[in-house]
Amino acid sequence: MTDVLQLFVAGVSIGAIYAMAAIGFVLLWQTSNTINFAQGEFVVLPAFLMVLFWTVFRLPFAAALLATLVVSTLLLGLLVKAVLVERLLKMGVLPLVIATIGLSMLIRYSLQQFWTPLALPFPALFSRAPIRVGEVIFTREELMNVLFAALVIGALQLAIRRTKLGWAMQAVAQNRNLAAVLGINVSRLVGLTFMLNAALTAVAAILVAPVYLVKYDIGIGIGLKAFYAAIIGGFNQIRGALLGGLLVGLVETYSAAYISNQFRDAFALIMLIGVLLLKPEGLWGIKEEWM
Amino acid sequence: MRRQRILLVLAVALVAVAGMVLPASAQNVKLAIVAEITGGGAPVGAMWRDGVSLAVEDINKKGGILGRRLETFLMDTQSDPPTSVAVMRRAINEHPFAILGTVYSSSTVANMDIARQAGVPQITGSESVLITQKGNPNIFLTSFTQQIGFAKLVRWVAEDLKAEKIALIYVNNAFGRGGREMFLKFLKDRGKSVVADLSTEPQQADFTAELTRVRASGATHLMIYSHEEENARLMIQLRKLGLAVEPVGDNLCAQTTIDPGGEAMNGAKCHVPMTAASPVPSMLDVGRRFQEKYGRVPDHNGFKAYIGTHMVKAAVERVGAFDQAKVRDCLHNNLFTAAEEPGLLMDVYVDDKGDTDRGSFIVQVKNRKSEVIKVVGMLGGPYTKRACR
Amino acid sequence: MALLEVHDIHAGYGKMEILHGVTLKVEPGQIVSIIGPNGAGKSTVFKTIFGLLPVQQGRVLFAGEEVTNRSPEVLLRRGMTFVPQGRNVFPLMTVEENLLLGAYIRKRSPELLAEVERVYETFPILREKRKDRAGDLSGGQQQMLEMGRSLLLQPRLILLDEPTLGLAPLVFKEIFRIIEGLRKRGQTILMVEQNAAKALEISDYAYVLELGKNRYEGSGEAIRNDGRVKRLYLGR
Amino acid sequence: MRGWRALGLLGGGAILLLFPLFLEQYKLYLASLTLVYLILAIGLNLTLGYAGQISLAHAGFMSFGSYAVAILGPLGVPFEGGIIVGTAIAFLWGLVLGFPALKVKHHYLAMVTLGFNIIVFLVLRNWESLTGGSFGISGIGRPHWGPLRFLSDRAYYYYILGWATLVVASAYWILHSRWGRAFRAIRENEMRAEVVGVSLRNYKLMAFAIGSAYAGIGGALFAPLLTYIDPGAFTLDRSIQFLMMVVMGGLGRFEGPFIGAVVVTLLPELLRASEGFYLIIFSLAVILMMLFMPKGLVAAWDWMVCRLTRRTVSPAHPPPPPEPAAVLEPE
Amino acid sequence: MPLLEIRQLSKHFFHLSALSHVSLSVEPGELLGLIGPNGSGKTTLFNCVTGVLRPSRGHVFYQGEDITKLTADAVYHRGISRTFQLIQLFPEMTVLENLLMAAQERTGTLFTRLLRRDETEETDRALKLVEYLGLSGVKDNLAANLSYGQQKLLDFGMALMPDPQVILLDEPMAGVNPTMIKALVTHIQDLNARGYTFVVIEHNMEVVMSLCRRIVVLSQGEKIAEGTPAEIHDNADVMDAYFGS
Repeated sequence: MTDVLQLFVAGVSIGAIYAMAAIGFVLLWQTSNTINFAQGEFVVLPAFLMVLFWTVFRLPFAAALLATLVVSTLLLGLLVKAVLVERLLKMGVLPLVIATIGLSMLIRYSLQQFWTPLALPFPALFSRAPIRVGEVIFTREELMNVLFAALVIGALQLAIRRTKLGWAMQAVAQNRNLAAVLGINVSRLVGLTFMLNAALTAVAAILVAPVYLVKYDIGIGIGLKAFYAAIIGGFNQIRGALLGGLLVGLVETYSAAYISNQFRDAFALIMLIGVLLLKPEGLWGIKEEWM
Repeated sequence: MRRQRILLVLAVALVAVAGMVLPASAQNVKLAIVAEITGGGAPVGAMWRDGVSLAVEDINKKGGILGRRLETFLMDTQSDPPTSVAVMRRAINEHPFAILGTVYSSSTVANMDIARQAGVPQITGSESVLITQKGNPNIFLTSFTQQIGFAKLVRWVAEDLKAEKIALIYVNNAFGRGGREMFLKFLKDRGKSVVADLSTEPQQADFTAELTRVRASGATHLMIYSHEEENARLMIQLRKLGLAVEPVGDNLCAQTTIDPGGEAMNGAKCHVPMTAASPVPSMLDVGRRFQEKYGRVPDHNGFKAYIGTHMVKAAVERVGAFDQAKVRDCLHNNLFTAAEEPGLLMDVYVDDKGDTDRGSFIVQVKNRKSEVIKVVGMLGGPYTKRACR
Repeated sequence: MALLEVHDIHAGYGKMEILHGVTLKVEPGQIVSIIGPNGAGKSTVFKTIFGLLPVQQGRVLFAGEEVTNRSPEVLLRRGMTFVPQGRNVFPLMTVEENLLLGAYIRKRSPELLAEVERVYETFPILREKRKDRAGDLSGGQQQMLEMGRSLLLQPRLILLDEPTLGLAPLVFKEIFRIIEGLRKRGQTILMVEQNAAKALEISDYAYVLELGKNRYEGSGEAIRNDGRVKRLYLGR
Repeated sequence: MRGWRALGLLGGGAILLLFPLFLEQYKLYLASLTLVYLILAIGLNLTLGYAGQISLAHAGFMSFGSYAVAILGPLGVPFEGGIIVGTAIAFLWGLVLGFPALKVKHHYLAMVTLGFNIIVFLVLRNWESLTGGSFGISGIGRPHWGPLRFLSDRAYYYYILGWATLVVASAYWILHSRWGRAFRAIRENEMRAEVVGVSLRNYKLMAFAIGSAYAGIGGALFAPLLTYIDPGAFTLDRSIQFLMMVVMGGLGRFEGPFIGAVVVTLLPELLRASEGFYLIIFSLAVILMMLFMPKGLVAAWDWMVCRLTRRTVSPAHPPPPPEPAAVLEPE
Repeated sequence: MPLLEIRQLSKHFFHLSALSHVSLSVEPGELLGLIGPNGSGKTTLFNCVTGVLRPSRGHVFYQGEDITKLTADAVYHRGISRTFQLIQLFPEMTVLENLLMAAQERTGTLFTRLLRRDETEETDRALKLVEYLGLSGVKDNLAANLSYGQQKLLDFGMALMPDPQVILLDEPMAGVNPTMIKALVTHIQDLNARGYTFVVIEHNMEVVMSLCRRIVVLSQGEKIAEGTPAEIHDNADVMDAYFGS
């Protein structure tokens, strides 16, 4: 029983990270039908920026975080939207898919070439001293990861529900042409979504970095898992990203512990394929035929 | 217009032909570095490349080999076996005297026949037993194969640590599987087995599932055999869960694991073929200069590359000529001492399959540095020197 | 001065020109109807006026200013709204959210909330369903939602495209009752309506289009009683 | 026009036959590898370019061919037997995977096939008794016909060339039969195609399965080229590499895979002089190409052909007319 | 026995009912008009008959066979072809290829289609059609490059190409200039005289009234009238449906 709970803690905490990266996927898909194959690298680059500002330039944490947020929002949000997406969105899904694959390679190899191929340490933001509840051990770090992800997703959900901008985003996702008729500038909104995604991945990077360590190639794994999470949870709902992320984390952990280590990567995938075939809109998604 | 274009094409062709025909500087001896510069093996390849470069610099500073200077060129395998085959062929086109690399076993197995066909001696950083099992007379390891390394490691774990209940966590690829096979084999030779045998994925982030199974197994020692950053993540989580096991390993105590792992690494014990913290003064010196030059502490791959380059030098000098066939012969069944060639750092014996035997170290991580707690002698021997002229 | 003047516009979809010269005029406070058989290009007139289709030839003037080929956002800001035909709501958002999105270009202010209240008074059913998903409303309720949404901008002119399309007769009457109510408040409306007879009944003026061209025009009453118009619908 | 084509064909054939005689090992290997990748890219072009189904499982299908020859060779099965078995397995799995392909679309299909590729990798790695697990299989033999042995790199190049010719010819045949027209019809207007009697199910399944079968052939030829395979050779990365080949070459164009295979295989090698920077340059090139030549390099090829044959630039492939948005449907 | 019989056909899109309990039958050799105001469900009816949409309830019989659940390609093979209100072509194929495409699945099996490449018969037919429709000058042009009217004719030609028994025309005259309308009317009458059965959705009342001998009127997804042009013309319900009351 202890093990079951301990594994639950582990699954939820890793799942929270997947969920954080998955939200951006969902947002981009909703407002611009963009599938970002560089999402993993969108997490890695801010992690490196954070290392740069915090441990290399020795800025105070808050300043480093702010600088990271600003730079990644401009670089991964504004620039990517202006240069890549603006032009490619009109040409269908595939060119954009290939371009984002190219972008992921560009970020990955640039970090490796211009910085380091080695894993960089990243200071733990929260204490790793074990907290015991009965036999189950967890750390403040894990707790904060989960809380933070829940908080961010909750805040985002709230913002999307309550703010004008959030409504505009929903409106564009649900009926792009009608949104235009009501005076919503769709292109500007897509740009904002890209910036929001970049900010979110920057925040995710700060959670990811102490766990994954900062290395140029960790984005591949994170991006894939985030993708699974988004599809399993439901591509058209933000809460779906949370559900999907947690499910992927839990399935991975439990199946590795109780079924097979060797096939640990397969179980989340089998779940994904099952969901796609049986409930393509995702477990918490909404059928798109509405629209 | 058209005539101009034709002329242009002709000119380009001429230049190209000239470039091929004109010999490169005949004085220099070329060494090819074929390594994992990009892709998953990039950390390993970077160490390997820098180790060779440092060695070449040292050798050239002392007047080269037999009076000829060394120069190197680099080929990147992208950590991909088919690409490694391609670049190996390309390297051979440049007529190097010897090839240093590759480190990934799957690449080495795929590309070593090409070097063999070309008759260019190949010094590899790989440690898989697959490589020496093929009976390729052209391939030489600079470190132990897993066969010799794990024989020494298991001897230490069983005799010095007196470990009875050992759990094993390894990375499920050729590297980790090879280590696992050897670890289990030598334990079995001593009538022992592991209480838990757990595979992990490359780039895995969370190890709670494995660690809970280690805890359930009641192990007192945990053998960890994965890549550097996975080792570090695993150790961090092991400390977090407060598992009462003693972590042991091989590359577990490499500086490239310790740096990202931080405090969690303290207390880990390893059997390592070489270390920057070595009591051997020349090894310390190389470690220091490596760090000055490249800004990081060399791991075993850095040393392996440094020593491998000097193995070429030692053999050439013993032969007395740049003769690839003779150098190859000379490297087999032969002992080279650090007294004769300081760049070897330690005495090394190369057996008939190209595998090496050498002294090694038991280290423990203290304060984010590995400290040598014991020096281990060669596995076999005593060996004798053989003349090669 | 006329609120809206359309001079001889030509427009269509890519290669297919639908409007071959349409001219019309709307005076403030009027309800003006555009009628005509299927394929006359009635809805295309609206899309062209509202900047959703390019004007290839001709001019559009709104309140005396040239607005030919201006974007919907500009027209919205000048006080023209468009209620497209068919069901056009954001199905996953609540009724109230849908309403407020109608005033997307306006700041949120107490006045706006007061206007929302007024919309609820005009359409009590919307108040009842304010927290429901718009996608769960019936067709008539969705139509009311769309009309309510367009009112939130305090528009000088509403372009109303087939408000009763596909609605049951009872709902249909309700919608017309509401339109008449709006006129009493002085709202200017240009509408396209399938049910020509009913539309003409409440119209001050009407234009009859056929195959993308003006055919007849006159007061609602005159057009309603003009036998030629009926014959247009079912052939001669 | 016909004359030009025949001349081009003859010239190309002569070059492919003769130039290996002058190549050193490294270039010969690259030429062989390019041919193998060409076979794989033709397969993916059929699936993705013509039938419009994105597949990220191509490396997985390829592995069936590779492992079939690697496993069956030592058992005494002739090499061609291995190819046939591997190709058949790839074909059958292609059919199996083709069924979900009928149901799910776009990025969802990408995810299903990506998942399949990862699962194939895991099975290859973990089914140690059959595949040798992560140690892979080494010493893979090359084919021989009685006394005629294709052992040397040069001989094996000709062997691959033979198969590549067969694959190119069969693909040409398929695409110029009524199947090819049906594939294009499906891609251009799926609903209309169905209304003129095209069975979407049959054609899509076949496109998927045949594309996969070509991957099987390519894989079978790939294994002896390296003489060593391990599961690491069939990861998602390689599937993505094939995807880049077809898209960069030009989707749904017969010339596309030729251009794509050559560029994706050779460009990194050409850029290698820049040491560690070449992958950065390569990825930049990919992005720029998508931005300025989203129809693939085949567009540049068309331009060149037009210049050569002195035709004016033909309006061969204008962009499809934009779909009217939902609100904007004509009355 | 009617050639095509629709019994109690209904189609819902979530809350909206596009067709409810529509029944009608088409006799061999008939030229039936299908009219009704916008949104009355005419195109939906065509889509349900041809397998593009699956009806929610009810049945479609063709020559006594229940074809309700068949996919569009299977319906085609029974001998029903159609055109589209929003023209549906293969834009990057030539006019001739579009026509050949419309007939190629008619003969052979999946695998013989791979082998046999001889299409002289079809090509002859396509050339005749091209001539008949006055598209000879553009037969090698890509469909995307045709004028709107030419595209409309090509769409029509594609429906004729497989030599079907029933042809469903969805607004063939929409957006077509008067000269071409005359030509199209002549074509349809001519073909009908040769034994082809037509069902025509058309808004141009003059055309419908002069072309068809029997007309069915839909309004709000229901059938409200059926009869000769004269009957329909004087039917008050129809007038109400169109003009309102």
